[in-house]
Amino acid sequence: MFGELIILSAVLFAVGAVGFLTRRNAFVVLMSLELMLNAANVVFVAASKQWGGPEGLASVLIVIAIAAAEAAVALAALLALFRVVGTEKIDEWRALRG
Amino acid sequence: MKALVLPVAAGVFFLIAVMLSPLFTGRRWWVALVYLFAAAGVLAVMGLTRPLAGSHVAALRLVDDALARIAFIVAVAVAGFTGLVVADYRRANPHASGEATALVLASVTGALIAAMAGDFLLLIVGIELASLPVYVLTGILRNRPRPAEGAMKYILLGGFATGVMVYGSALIYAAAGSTSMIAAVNALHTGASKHILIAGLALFATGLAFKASLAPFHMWTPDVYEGAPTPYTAFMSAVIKFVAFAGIIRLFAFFAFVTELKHIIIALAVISMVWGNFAALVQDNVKRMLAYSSVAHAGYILVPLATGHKEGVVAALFYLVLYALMSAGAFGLISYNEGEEGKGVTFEDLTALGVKKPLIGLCGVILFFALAGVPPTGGFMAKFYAFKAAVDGGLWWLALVGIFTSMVGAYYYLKVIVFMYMKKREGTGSTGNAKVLTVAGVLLLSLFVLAYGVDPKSLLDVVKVAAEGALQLLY
Amino acid sequence: MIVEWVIRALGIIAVLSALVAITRRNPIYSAVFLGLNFLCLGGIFTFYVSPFVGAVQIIVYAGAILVLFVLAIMILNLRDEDLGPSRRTVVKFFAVIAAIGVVWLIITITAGFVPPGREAGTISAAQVGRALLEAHVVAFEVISVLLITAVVGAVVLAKKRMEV
Amino acid sequence: MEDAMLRLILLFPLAGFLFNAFLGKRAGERVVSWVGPASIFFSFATGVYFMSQLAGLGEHGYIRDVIFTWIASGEVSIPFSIVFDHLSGWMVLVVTGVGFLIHVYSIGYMHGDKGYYRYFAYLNLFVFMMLVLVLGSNLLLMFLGWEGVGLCSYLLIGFWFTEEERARAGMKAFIVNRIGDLGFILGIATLLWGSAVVSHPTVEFSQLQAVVPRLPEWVVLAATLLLFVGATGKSAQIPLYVWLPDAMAGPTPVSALIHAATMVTAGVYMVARMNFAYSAAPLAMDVVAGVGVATAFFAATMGLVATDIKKVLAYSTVSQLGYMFVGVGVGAYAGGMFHLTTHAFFKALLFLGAGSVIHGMSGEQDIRKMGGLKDKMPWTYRVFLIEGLALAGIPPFAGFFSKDEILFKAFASGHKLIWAVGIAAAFMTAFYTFRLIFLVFYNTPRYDESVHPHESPPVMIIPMAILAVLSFIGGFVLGFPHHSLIEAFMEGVFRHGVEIHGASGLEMGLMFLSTIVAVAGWAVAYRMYVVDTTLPEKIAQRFKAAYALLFNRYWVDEIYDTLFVKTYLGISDGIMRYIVDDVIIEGFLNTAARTSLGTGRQLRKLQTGDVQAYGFAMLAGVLLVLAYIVWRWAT
Repeated sequence: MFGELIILSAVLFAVGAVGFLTRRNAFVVLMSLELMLNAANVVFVAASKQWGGPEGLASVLIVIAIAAAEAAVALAALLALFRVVGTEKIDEWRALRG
Repeated sequence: MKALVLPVAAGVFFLIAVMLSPLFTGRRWWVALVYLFAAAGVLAVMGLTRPLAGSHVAALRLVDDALARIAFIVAVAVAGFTGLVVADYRRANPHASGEATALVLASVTGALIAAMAGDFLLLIVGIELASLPVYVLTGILRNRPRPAEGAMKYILLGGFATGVMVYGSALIYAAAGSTSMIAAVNALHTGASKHILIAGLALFATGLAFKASLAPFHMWTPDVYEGAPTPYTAFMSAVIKFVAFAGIIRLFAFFAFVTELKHIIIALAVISMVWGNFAALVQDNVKRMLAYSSVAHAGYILVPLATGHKEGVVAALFYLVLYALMSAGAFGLISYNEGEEGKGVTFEDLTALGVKKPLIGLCGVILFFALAGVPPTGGFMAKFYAFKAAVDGGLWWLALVGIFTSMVGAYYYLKVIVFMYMKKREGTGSTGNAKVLTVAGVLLLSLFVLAYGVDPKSLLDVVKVAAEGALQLLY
Repeated sequence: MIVEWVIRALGIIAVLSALVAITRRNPIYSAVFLGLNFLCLGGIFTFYVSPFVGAVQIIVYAGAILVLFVLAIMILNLRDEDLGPSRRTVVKFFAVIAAIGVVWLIITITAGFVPPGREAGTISAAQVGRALLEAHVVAFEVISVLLITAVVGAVVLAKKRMEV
Repeated sequence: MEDAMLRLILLFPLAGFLFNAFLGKRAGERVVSWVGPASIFFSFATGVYFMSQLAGLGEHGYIRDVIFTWIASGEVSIPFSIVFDHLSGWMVLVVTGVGFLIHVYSIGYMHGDKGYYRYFAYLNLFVFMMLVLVLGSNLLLMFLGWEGVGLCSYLLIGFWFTEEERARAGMKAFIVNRIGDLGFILGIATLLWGSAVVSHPTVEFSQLQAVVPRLPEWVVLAATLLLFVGATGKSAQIPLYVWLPDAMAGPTPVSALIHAATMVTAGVYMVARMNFAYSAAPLAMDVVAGVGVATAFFAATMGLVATDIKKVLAYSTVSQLGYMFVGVGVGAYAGGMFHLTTHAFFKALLFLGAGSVIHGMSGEQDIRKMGGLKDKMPWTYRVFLIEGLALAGIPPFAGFFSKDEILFKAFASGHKLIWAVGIAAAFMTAFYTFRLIFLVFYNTPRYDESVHPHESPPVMIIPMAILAVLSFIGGFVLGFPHHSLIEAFMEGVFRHGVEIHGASGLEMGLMFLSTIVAVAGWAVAYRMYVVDTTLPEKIAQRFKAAYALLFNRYWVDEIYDTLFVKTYLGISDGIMRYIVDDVIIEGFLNTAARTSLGTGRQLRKLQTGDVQAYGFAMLAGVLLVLAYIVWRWAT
């Protein structure tokens, strides 16, 4: 079971990475980031059971909190940027380059 | 419990600043005073606790050693400097400076936590607390396109790096049964799950490499450095890099067991030095140039670390402290010349600055010669120790790459000075109003950079203790 | 035995819903499927080792973070024609290749490895709480600072008028 | 002998710098005019005091002052200490003595300038750095001063930056010097590494002296050659000479200080200081002498055609530095130092004189637009004449003795070819020197009527007069053949020097030959630039019959000019400009620059501004790291 869960986490991480790299909509890109963090949580949970200790589960809670904090700031920044440039499409943000 | 004194002190001052700062937003001097008050208070608390040689691991997975203290002092000092520069900067660029003060101090708190972390998850939390306010500070001029875009890019890529780091720490947990560094070392000794642990460490180091702007994880750097308001660029270029490298130095203790990781470090160092220096050659915007130079300097700092010796750690720490001073000072100087956000930051805009403002000109000469690594500045000493450590560790060719690329780098640093002393055409930067606080801050940093070049031993003795402590933790 | 198959089923649904989430053109659909993904993961956590963590996963992720996303999407009020074409196929191709690489590498590295500890049955909320306040107490405290910072930061960035 | 007072030599100029930089603006021009020169004068006086102390210590005596431990890392411990011995003491007197006079001269030259205090601050700092270079007891400290003088020279040249053109000259100087510095650093590294192998790592001169004989010959050769690369950069030798003629943009007193008396001689001083190492590597010595004589020759040919008064002096400096390298390269270290000293006198004077001319001509620098200034600026003319005679090598002026000493030593040590080329260069030196003097001071004025030449104030004339006296007597007092004071003085330092003895008759013969050559140079110049321009018309008017003859004579000159001078100059100019300058310097530098910039532009294209492209780079990095781990451990 442990091995299968690791595979699940790897696949989720990879799906998150693909979403992060290919989607133009910034909201979906941010969701992909959440997917990647969740993939790590799966590893924490699986390993926590095998080790027979609750530390990994406590780690999950902390990771969730980090994800929440990041999501809040990211969405606020996205709103601010949207107000200025009028688009949420990632590849149209090209004021900074070179 | 003694290990808690520092974070608690930092937290208390953070909270005080949060509560007080909106009261003082109206006046320029108050902003600077809040920063200085916080800095002085934290440093005073630090003075009350005995300075530590060696390394003390508390039950709370906190490490109180000289490395943590140096990181904290640098972070506090740079924050104070930022306060001075911001106080002048916000006249032409009004922004929520009360909140900004709170955010800077929160970032300093995060830097301390990260530097004291004896646990991978705690290290992530600390770095996150150091970075999150910087994301916001980048975009704090939120109705201008470049800062807003820079913030968003920083958040997206920073989130990606956090994801990789968290995944790495999850693998470490799976292999070691705990995220504490001690447990990880013990697991390395027993060796059953060594490669998983190494993979976890490597992923973790990748995230740190992102924060330290090491190529190829550096690509956010120029965009974010250019987009962010210049005083906050000064802050992040010094503090975030310092924290990331403090983390790398903590991880460094593992390399004693895993010497093969050396190759990854060498590769990162070479790519960073080459990419950073060559890309900086063709920039017109000084902030972007300094961003690429920041990448190159990250490479130089990695050079001595690749040896795996204690001397390497000493040299890297020495370099790191000086880089924090030089870089913050250089961005402060750009901020001096900047009017409204983004106006006055190209090479052309610096024309005749040194002629018109001799004191700033002198600072510029010191800082940019230091960045270029020309004696008698501290930048030369930093490069000297770094490359010497590499040669002593048998990596003479890596030192040669460093020397050659720093020759390339000398070109664009000198370009700044040449423009600063060129007459005739008028600079477009707004130097009309006197920016007394900025000048004072930049001058102070320049003098430190110069003093450490003339007398490097005073700093070297300190970082030696720090390096010993950091390595002692896990052996 | 049954539990294992339930977990497998949930895992498959989680992967599928993640795939759907990152391929929808409308971000609202993405959010919905992401919610499904979180629910599945919460289920896995619950059945595998800890109902408490599973509940937190569902409450915080599906209940709070996703709602935040949906709220933000609603505020911007994106219409369908704003969604535009997606990335070029080449980009997608390389991304998928890279992703397969990541999966393959992680599986190769972890192949055959099982942590050598004592396998636990169910871990109670009390145990998790104790771990949080013993092993991770500093992180736990710092998280509170992190969250307050995030609130300050989000307000600074998103509030309509505040140029002091 | 230890003496903590020795640091006063350094502290005076440093204090002067600090005062002028931070209080100078408020203190005003009068105070700065006192503080600037006085700080150098006190330094000079301290030097004289220690010189008298040194006299009581015997020929191997020295005075040492360890100020603090500068670098301590592992085994290496490098003190910040200064040593005053016969060699460095001599240099201190030259640097501070000539430096002081130039400071005094600057009071008049810079009068009323807005950046007056800044100028003196830089000047003081420059002298401080030069003294660090000279007095430093180890190579690293020397390098510190080496870079420090470079830094100050950019500041001082930059003082006058008005156009991008001049800024570019500063860049060129910087890049060329960085190449030299790379050699210097690698040379230091080689010695550090070599000494670590045979005993313990050190760069102290006194310890290296013991270490060098135990090193393998190729290590010494590599180290000395690398250090010499540094010297070619700083002392403007082939192929790194190109920066000096371009760096004439600064104020003229700056040129006098930096490009005549002090900074450019650092390379010669370094070779003299490291004489124990060079003597142990004969091939390196030959390279030094060869490069020196080639530079002396080609730079002299460039001097023949230059029309800018300061450019003439610049090429002349490069050429004279070549002579000094010939001196140290054939083992006549004292001879090299002798020429360094006399050159410091007369070349500083030449620059100051040129400055006086430019000052009087309201900034005009083209010698074709001067002429007839003899009556307008009598004092300037007199000192210019003395220094010209000294530079041209006409006895009994200083340049004659020192240059002849070097040529004689080259001949006597068997370097006959070097001697021959040196003699040819000496001829050209005399020629272009008098060409300059005739064009500037003789004949009818060729400048516009709007220009009113005037004599310079006494504060500028007096330092020039002192230097003129030194240029006159310096030669035979210090280095009278066979009774050379300077050689005896430095004997203790140069015990590794090659003992060169030649017959007295031979020396006399060579001296006579040199004199003839110098006089010939004068005669040719006189004929071409004085006789031909005035006589033809007068004679043509009085004797119409003789006109044809005269015309023919003129014609002969034309043929001579076309066939010999121009062709020859064309060839040498071609060699210099197209091969050395264009191919080696420009070609190499430009290719390097183009490649670098091209690389930079390619990298810049990668920075598309697209976040996801950046994400790809990161993911690629993660993948490679993981793949490495799989390859290394998991298979």
